Amino acid sequence: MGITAGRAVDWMNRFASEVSEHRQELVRLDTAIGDGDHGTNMERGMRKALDRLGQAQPEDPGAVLKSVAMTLVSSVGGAAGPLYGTLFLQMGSSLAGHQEVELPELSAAWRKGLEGVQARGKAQPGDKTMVDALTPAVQALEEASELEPGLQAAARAAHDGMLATTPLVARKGRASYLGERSKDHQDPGATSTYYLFKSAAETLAG
Amino acid sequence: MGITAGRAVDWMNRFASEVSEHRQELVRLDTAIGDGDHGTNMERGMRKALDRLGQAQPEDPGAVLKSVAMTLVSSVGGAAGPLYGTLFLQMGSSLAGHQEVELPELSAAWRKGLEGVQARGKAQPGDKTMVDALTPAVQALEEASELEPGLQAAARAAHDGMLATTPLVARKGRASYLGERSKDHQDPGATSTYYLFKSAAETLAG
Amino acid sequence: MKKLINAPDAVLSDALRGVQAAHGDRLRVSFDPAYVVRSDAPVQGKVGIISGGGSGHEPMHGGFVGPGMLDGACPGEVFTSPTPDQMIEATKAVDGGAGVLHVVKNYTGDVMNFDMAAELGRGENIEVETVLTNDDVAVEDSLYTAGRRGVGVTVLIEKICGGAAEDGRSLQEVAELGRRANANGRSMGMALTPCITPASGEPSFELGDDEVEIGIGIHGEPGRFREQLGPASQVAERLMAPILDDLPFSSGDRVLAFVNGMGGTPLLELYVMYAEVARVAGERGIQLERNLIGNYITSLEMQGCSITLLKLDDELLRYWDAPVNTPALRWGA
Amino acid sequence: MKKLINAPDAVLSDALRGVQAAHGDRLRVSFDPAYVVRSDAPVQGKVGIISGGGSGHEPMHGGFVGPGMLDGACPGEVFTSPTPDQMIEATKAVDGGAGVLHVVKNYTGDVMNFDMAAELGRGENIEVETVLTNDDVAVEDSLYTAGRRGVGVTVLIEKICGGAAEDGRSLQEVAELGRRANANGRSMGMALTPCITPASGEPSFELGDDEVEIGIGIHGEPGRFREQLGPASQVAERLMAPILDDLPFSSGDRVLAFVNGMGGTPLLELYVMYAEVARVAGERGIQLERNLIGNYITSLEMQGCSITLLKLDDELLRYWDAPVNTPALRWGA
Ligand SMILES: Nc1ncnc2c1ncn2[C@@H]1O[C@H](COP(=O)(O)OP(=O)(O)O)[C@@H](O)[C@H]1O
Ligand SMILES: Nc1ncnc2c1ncn2[C@@H]1O[C@H](COP(=O)(O)OP(=O)(O)O)[C@@H](O)[C@H]1O
Ligand SMILES: [Mg+2]
Ligand SMILES: [Mg+2]
Ligand SMILES: [Mg+2]
Ligand SMILES: [Mg+2]
Repeated sequence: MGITAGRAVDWMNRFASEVSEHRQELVRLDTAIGDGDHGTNMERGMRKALDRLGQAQPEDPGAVLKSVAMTLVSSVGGAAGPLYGTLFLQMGSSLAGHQEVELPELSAAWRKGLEGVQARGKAQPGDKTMVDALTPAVQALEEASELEPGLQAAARAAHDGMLATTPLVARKGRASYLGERSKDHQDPGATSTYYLFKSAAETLAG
Repeated sequence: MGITAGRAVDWMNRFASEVSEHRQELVRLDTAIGDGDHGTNMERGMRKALDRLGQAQPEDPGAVLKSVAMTLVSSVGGAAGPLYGTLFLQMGSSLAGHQEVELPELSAAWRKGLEGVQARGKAQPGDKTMVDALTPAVQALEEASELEPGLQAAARAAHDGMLATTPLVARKGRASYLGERSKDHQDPGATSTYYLFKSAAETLAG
Repeated sequence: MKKLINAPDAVLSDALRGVQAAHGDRLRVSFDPAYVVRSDAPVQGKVGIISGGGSGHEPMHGGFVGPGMLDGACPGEVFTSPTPDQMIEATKAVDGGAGVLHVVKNYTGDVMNFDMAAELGRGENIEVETVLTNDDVAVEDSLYTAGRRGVGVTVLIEKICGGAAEDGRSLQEVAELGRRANANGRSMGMALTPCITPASGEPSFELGDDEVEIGIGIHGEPGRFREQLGPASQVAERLMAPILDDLPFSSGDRVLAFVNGMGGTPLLELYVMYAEVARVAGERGIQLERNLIGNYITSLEMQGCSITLLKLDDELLRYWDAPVNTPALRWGA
Repeated sequence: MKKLINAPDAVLSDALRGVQAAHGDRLRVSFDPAYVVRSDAPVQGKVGIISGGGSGHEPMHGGFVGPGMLDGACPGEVFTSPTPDQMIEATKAVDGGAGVLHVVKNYTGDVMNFDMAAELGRGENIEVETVLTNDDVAVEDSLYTAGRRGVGVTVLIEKICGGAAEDGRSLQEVAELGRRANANGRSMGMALTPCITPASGEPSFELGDDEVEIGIGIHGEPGRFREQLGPASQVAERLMAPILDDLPFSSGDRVLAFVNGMGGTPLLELYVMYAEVARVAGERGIQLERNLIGNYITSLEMQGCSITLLKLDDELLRYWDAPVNTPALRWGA
């Protein structure tokens, strides 16, 4: 059985919970090398996204992600609003028309999402951004042959990618203003991206 | 031998040193129930007063005090400027014409000075101001029959008057804004007035 | 203590150098004695208006010197009233033959120094009138105390009297107007943090992490009491209640509301406060006809605010609205 | 955290209520999406100008809405850029048929949100031009990074473009003028203290008792490095050197000097700083033709300042001097 709209909603619910639970952590990470709003912004956005999902009840997974995308774009602001908005918008478009989504469609959608994020933000891997968690995770999913282990591998890869941002000097986003001082801090956006993959692994398969 | 102009200058020198040495104490007392500038203001004023005395070299004690008065009025500001200015101005006028000053002239001058302070500031004893140190000290001097013990009695009385301000509720000056909260703090102006009498006892007699 | 200064005892003269460099086209700066007058002073036939007070309350008073407001200002050392010679020189510099008004905030030091200036200045043959401001309802008013402090209403009075003087009104009329504005104005302030004077280097009082000081003045002096910080709505009610009770203001009154920052509070928060002030006033049927929001009478870097309400009549309103052209307050010019 | 607010997530809407209550006669406030436009918007035939950015920088941008400056402003959450729908609605509200200029500070979030607004807004048939401000010399400029931040010059550009738009200049001309001003402007900032956002409740960085943070931006982010606090003269030299080297400014240049407070620094200290800025400029033969001193682009209650120098030409000067009538900047009107 593939991923239904209900599953997609579960995913978003779980992601919202993770963000909410780790709000302080995300704020703290963003205070160190940014402006301290990443946790608050993502929490506000995901709360509104769930509200809207509850009202609109989209019929397929693509529509779920598009609805979330639109809400994030219009309520998060900052860098994360357009980036997560673009990610979900591209994923949603890629999945359009599929009532149930299988691994190949899902990894294609993630790839589109990643491309969207990079088109929007111009970040390369190694720039110390969410791209550093996204890139290896999407790759892991593409290399998988089954959904459940694929999602788990993706979550692990996102986790590794997130940790790997710590020693980097930021070249994109607000942390880049710190130059060398951005070293030795984990990137907040890569951290929230890890929670997105973790939530996926816990909700989308099985 | 009575008090000469040179003695009066010694007195002012000593007073300036006392104020300077106790600047932080006066600031701290004024921070608690005022605006924290009493020590700084008195120090600035007395430094300038000494400068001016050095240049003008007044010929009698009255002229010394008048010179100090004028400098204090034009450089201290706040409440202390006019009050100490008036004190010294009245004392100076009272002593006008005397090359050497004996106890009777001195206590008369102090009385005039105290009256001037009260005319200027409208404070009564018990209002938690410099008047609380001045009043008993002047009285002690008036009751004395010799200069040296008289000045020492005056310094002791000023000291007691200063300590007695602690439990009082202020009714005049900035401390009065605190109402009941002005209790349990020693008045800064009464404290500097004690140093004035202490300096007198140490320089004017003997 | 961390401050953008060169040395504690150079703050006043350094700041005056800055004023001269920045506003030399419109202000004339004297360093000794220290005062600032508008560059075209004295304006012949116009009542001159000066004020003065300790430094650390900027933009008051120097920032209010210019056409339509003050002719001159005498800055003292930080939180220390200026001295009589500053006042005399400034008075002479702005006297255009129609007399000079002294706007004096009711503090012992300010009052005594201005008194001495008036005494010493009698020989100068300049007619001087004094308006004493004492709008702070945090302080009990009594014959046996120093009385209420002059705070926020001072700014409004300087503007209103300035407008009247520019309009050619006589010294008596300008003074009467100032006294009426003072009688119609009430203020109350609070602090979230203390301030630190350059000379002392120490906080003016200590406050707990969730405490506020209610009934503060503008010299970093402690207030009447402290309490838990509540939401802005509650702070506004706390400050408005004694103001509204004291005058009393009543339904239908037209009022100028002045939400003043103590220096370190973001403008964002002052607008939050203004929303609450407008709400409380609205609940009493009081119409906020005009407003002023910002840092105008400050206590160095103190965080907090004060609220001033001024009951308006047609004349007060007219002179409030009149053109003004100073570094800190400007409209219609 | 001690703030005059009702709740962290209500700050923006509460402050907007305050703006509406205070300036309802001259500004129109929309709460959802959040934006503020001048009450006579759209002005037919005039280029509309909007800007936007996170809240916490007040008076920027809402305080600059009015004749002669911005037609509209979009406030985001504190330190968070606003969203595309705010920008689209504000753009529509100020379009008088001559196109709309977006003044965008160069931050990843601001740029991306304004980009999305432009994309999504293409269907609206409104001609939009963008001026990106990036004057902060504390940040290295490189193709491979996010580039320099937009700071102090933004205020000056909004004023100058506003003057040109009021003068009937075309969208292209107004945009070109804005870009020229940006190319001619350089800034550098420093902090004595961090700030605390309502949402996080924690200081944005930690500083020792005698340390300052050099090269800060306006979002409470740490700067490039920290060092011992020296006298104001040294701080001014520290900030001026990279500014003067970067453009470079040279003897005989006519310059606008903007000494900006970060929100919590007393005006007294800003004037001390201005005296030093004037001295350093004078030593290089640079003429400070105009100045602006005060809290105009802030970081909540942060103590510190930034210096902006803008090289003037006749046209920039003319539009700087042109009348402006906004809550925070007003002259000639
Ligand atoms: N150009 C970019 N490309 C990809 N991700 C980026 C880019 N700029 C910033 N980010 C991500 O956004 C995160 C910060 O998001 P957030 O704090 O919400 O926005 P802001 O920086 O505007 O306050 C960073 O940790 C980083 O992962
Ligand atoms: N009306 C008054 N009469 C006599 N002494 C007064 C009066 N008001 C204030 N003082 C004295 O002045 C002292 C404060 O002086 P100072 O701190 O220099 O002035 P300010 O209060 O203006 O800052 C008080 O401690 C008190 O002793
Ligand atoms: Mg952030
Ligand atoms: Mg004092
Ligand atoms: Mg004082
Ligand atoms: Mg942000």
